[in-house]
Amino acid sequence: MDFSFSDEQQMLLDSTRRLLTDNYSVQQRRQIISSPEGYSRSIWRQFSELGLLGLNIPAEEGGLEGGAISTLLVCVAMGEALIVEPYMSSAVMATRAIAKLSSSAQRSEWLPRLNSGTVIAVLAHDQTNGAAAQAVFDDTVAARSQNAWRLQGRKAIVYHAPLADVLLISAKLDAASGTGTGLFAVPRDAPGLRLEAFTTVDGQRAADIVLENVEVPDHARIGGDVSATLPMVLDYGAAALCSEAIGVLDKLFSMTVEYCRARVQFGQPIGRFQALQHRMAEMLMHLEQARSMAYLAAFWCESEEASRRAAVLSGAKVIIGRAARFVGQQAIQLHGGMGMTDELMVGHYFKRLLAFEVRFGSTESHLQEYAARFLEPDRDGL
Amino acid sequence: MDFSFSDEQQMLLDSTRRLLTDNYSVQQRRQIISSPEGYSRSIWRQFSELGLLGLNIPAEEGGLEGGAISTLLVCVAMGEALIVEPYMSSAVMATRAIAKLSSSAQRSEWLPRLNSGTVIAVLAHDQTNGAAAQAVFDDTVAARSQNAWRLQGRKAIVYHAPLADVLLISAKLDAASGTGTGLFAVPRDAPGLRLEAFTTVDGQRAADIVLENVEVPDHARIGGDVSATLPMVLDYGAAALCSEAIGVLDKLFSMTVEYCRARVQFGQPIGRFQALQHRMAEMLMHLEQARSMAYLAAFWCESEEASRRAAVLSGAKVIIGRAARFVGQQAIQLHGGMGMTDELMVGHYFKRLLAFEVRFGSTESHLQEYAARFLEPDRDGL
Amino acid sequence: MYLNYTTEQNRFREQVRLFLRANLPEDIRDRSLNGEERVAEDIRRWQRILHAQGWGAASWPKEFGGTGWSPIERYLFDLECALAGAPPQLPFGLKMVAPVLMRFGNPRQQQYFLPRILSGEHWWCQGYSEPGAGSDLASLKTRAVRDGDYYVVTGQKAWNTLGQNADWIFCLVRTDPSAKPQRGISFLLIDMRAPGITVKPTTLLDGTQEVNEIWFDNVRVPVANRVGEENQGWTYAKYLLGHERANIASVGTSRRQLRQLQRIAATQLRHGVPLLREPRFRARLAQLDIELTAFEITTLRVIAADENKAAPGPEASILKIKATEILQQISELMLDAIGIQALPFSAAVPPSSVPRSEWQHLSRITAQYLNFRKLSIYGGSNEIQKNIIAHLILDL
Amino acid sequence: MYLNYTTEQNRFREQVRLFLRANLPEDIRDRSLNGEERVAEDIRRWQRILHAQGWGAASWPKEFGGTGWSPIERYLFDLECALAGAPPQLPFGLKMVAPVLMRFGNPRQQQYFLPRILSGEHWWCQGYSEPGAGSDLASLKTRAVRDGDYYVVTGQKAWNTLGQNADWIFCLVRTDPSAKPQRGISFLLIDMRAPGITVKPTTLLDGTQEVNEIWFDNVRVPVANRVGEENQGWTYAKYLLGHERANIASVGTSRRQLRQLQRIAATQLRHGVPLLREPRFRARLAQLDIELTAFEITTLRVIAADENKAAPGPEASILKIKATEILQQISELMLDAIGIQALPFSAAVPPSSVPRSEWQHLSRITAQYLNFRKLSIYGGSNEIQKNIIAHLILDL
Repeated sequence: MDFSFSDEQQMLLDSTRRLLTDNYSVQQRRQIISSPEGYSRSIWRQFSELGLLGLNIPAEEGGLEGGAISTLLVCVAMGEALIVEPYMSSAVMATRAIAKLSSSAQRSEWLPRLNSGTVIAVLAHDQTNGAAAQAVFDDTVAARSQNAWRLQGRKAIVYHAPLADVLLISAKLDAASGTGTGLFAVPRDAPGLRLEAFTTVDGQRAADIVLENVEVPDHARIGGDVSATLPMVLDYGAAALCSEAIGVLDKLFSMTVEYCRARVQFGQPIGRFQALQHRMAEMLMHLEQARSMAYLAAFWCESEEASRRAAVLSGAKVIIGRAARFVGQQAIQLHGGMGMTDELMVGHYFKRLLAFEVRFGSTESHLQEYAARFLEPDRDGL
Repeated sequence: MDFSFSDEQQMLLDSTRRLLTDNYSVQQRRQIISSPEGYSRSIWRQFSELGLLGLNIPAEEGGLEGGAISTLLVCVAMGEALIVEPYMSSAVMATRAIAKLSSSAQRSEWLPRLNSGTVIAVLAHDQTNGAAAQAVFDDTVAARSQNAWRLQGRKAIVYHAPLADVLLISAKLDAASGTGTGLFAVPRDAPGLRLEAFTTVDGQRAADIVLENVEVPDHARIGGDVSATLPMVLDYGAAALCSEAIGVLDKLFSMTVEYCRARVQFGQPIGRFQALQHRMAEMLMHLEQARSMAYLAAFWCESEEASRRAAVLSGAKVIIGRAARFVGQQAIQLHGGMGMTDELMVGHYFKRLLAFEVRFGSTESHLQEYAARFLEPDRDGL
Repeated sequence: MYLNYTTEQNRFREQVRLFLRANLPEDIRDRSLNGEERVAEDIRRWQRILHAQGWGAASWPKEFGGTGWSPIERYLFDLECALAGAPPQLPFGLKMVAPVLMRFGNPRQQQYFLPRILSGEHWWCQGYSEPGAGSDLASLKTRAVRDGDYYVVTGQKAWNTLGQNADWIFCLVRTDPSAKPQRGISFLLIDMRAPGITVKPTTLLDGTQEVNEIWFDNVRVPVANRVGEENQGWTYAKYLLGHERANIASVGTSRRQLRQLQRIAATQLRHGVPLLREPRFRARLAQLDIELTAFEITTLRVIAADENKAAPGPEASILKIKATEILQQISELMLDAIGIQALPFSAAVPPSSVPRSEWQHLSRITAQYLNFRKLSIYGGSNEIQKNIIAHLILDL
Repeated sequence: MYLNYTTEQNRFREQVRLFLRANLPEDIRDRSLNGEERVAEDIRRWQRILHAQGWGAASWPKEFGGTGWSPIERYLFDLECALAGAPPQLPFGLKMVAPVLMRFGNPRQQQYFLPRILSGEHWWCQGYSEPGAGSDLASLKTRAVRDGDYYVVTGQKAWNTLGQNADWIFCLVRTDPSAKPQRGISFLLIDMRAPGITVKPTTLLDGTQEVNEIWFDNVRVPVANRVGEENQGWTYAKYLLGHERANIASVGTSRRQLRQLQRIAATQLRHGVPLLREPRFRARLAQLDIELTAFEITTLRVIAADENKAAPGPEASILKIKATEILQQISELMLDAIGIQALPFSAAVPPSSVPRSEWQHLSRITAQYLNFRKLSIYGGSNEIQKNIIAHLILDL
């Protein structure tokens, strides 16, 4: 057991925080969100310069090869700053998918460009990962014909798809073409591919993807049958999302405590009122339990032990999901009317937590999943 | 809509309260519980003198014929005093069963003696009424032979059975003897009838009943097939139990508020601490919601509209059950160490509420029952 | 004790239903049932329709043009209006300033303002809270300095609901800065068109603009528009707040929302099974359904007990807390019901993942969840209500 | 960051397991697993067995006869003992008075008392709380008046756990009544056989007698039995309380109880289906299981962070609250699992409705639910812990 981070990891966290403190003020964030692109190319470039985009790229391919623990720390910082850039989508999930699943030719094709930030990639799998919720669409099919693949179907609510240069689309192979699931790198401007874009509740760009006879060459297929390997990438992403949520919770909690120290009513700071003090103590307890599970998720998300990995990730989604709801709601409540305004950041943090609760399987679906798999007499916990 | 009580009803409540205030002190109660009988014959006689034992006996049979609303008020007072006498078992349920279901000869045989307090009767049906929980035993059978009935089987956890002179035992008729359910008046000392007595968590006497070839004459059978009519008696009893719980909650809450006003720590009454004040505000809200449902249960428990009656009673068990748990636990907590002692009454009220939660179907079973029956789109509540 | 409505009450209820069926405009009803943002003109139109029927002010006594209905009748009227999807009438004129005018206003003020509130000609808004005085209202800073027959008002009000449409505002202002906080406050009626008033809408976290900040820069207010005595405004303010709390119960709105939630749960699937059949969801829904039934009785009990009182007692705080808890829990359960469909929030064209027919509907559920966070904050936060219960009911 | 136990830690764990398998007497284990009332002799026997192994005081440094184990090793030892059903060692000597003696006691006190605590020869109990001084310990009233080489102690202590078996008691007494409440307190070690001491057991709501009231009537205590300076007792008392909180985590006990709950839920039927398959019950159980897993990590994080500190920080308050919440929730879920079988509480012969084989077992579940209400009250109530968090961690 060791809960400390290496000096390198600590430096990575510090420099990420510094970058975001200097370049991602509330005002800058607001401008980025209302810009046509919906993200900042300049920040993205700086992520690249700091090596953050290569965190999930092997050293031999020019990356930092930080692994899950480093990714945890960086995502915490991203959550603290409430970024809308596609870090988790592109630099964590899509990059990891390519690094882990693709051929060496494909790696050479994509990884340097992902590392330099010249390409943004987004993984589009079924919305709802692993757990008991139902996928909105589950109808994407790939058919083989003349050294090419033809994709047909839809993908729901793909975060950052409108920002992507390339989409990694999972599809069931049709009977004539083989078995299992294929993963295909599809340029966003491929003929037949249409995005139905929207802004999410937490201020990010996303889209449904409609595929009508989209043709990609053979070499666009990444890996073989990814049915067994894709879940590892998704769990890695889920762990990263959990880490981001810890950053969000941390920040939201500390700004709430700060507000209660400063806000004076009835002649004293409202933080002197015992009922509010106890509320904040309860928020802290949620936060610390959530942090424990985020650590555990980061530690287990690379494991090949699928069943235990799934249990830890379900557990993390449950504990952090409950923390998200409680801390989020109480943060608004303790800010009073100010918490209801778009002007203060508290509402924005609140909405990011709301999105966390349903992404990658809802709290409830993970709870049921956990119960279904792991409740047997004489088991001794994880 | 009218929430007021008639002058007569108010007088009934007042005189019951006065009787118990004068004759049921904490010390007296303690003596009664540790006495061999487990109840006070003297109090029982006074109940009779006040007419309370005739509250559910028709006027033409010499009773007060108070009905559900009067019974509500009397049971509230009984709950306030936390009596262990079999008022609900004998004077409410068994008396009502006889008054509603039996022949005029049987009524003349039993009602005067119930009214005068010379006979105590207890209804023994399956433990768990109506709702989704499972009966512990469900195996009592009655067989007809030569102008007599022969009973065989068991009844679980029958409150006040050890105090009863006569037990009203429900039994399925065996195939040769007819169909449906019969109800039989069985003397407690009938050969073959054995009680396995115990003290309940809330300090009352109860027993499992074992019937081995117990023979009763034909005229001991009360009513015909009671499958349809017995639930009305049970629901009437459930409503009475709900009322008793309101009395328990009322008293427990007010003694907690009183304690917090008096107990000084850190130089002030602990009731000045905001966190505890808010807790008590929440307790009050539970209590008021519970009171509303007890009223509704009393109002509906005589209705022939079986489905709505069941819904109201399930609803009452759920709301009052939740109130029982919250108010009970918090009452102990706010009393601190003192709440843990047998010496203060708070623990005794707490245990009565604990018993309430599981009697006549648990909170959870009633919630599921309610959900199963009454959740259809476009229904407008009760 | 009799817990059914009487024949007369049922007849009254039927009369209200018939009226609503005949007179509630379909377009207004649909916007309201879809949970869309309130449209000012809808509120005005509906007030005119009610007024034409003689039902413009259910809670007023007959002498001022009210209905003279009993408390239970008023409850039934509110219930049926909410169930039918009528837009809520604005409380600021009808239920806040009007009771104050009736009790403390002079005849000229009553004769001028009350009929115009009733007809909907005057849209009123509230000038109580300030940036530094929310829960702690007595610390308000807006100053009113006497200058002949005028007060000159300077300061800032916050959390003003729908004031962008208002014709008049009632304000608490400090007329004696040297007195103790709760002394030295006066109650003024101010014309929103008076020079020196600036209204700036506040964008809320759901993107709507339903509250405003209002600046007063040397606004001249005739002394004739002061209600009651100078420096006695705190008395009137408290009287008003008592009335505000009592009007928040909103059993009808909760019942309608719960009905909508049941419909959503019947169509949302989990593993191919309607959510309404999923044991955990069912139980949460059932719990809320029962809670609301109990609350309906609790509300009626408080109404019945208040029948003979001038102003609602502290029991109104119980209603305020429970009403808002139930509404928030329903909105939370709705959010949980739609799952990931809560994510798409604004779009030029609805994405396919949210069926086109449900887009408006579902995207409003998330917005409403966000918006409803306010319920436990405004009208005296639920923490303040618990303080009131502890002090005034429990005597702690 | 590495969240598995190291090979060494796993080896240590295995060693503890083997020891427990070989040395924990079956009868003691069974009583403990059945949740029976604590038997004094079991506690004494088990302490002797541990002492023989050299493990009598896991948390003490080696110089005083402790194990010198690392915090993680101590955690694993506690975990395995609890899982195996070993009776908890008494904290009053080992984890309360001993740290105070090591830090503030003189060599004579250390040499006399510590070995006797270790061997189990001395059973210690606590004389902190009084009827009027529970949460507010500083308002204690028991007086100690100097008379030559003695203090003469008079007063009353309350909530003394298991003092009926004790040989010694450590007491906070007031030696300077004129000083401020937290000054003027001294820390005395008192022989329970001294004349003038009366112990009266308090019956609790579960029927047990695990706490006592203790009266001191002019009890003469040698000045040599004062720890540290006169009137400085508050410092030692706080030091002791810090140590107390840290020892309450009890992940092992919760895990064992949860395992037992799973077994109960597998056999209890609802509609013929094991409760373990009932969706609502399952989900509550799963929630607790996950909560405990998270808490295990939280506990280890605090232990690791405290490794280099003299006394546990205020984070111990987080552990105290969460540990007791989890234990109370498990006992609540057990109660819900047995349903009406919670009703029969005491009987000469078990009734048929509770299978004879389960009688002892099931009737203890209700008793434990009642008894566990204390968890959020004692050792500094959870409200006091939240105050500590607010003041010392959140700086509010």
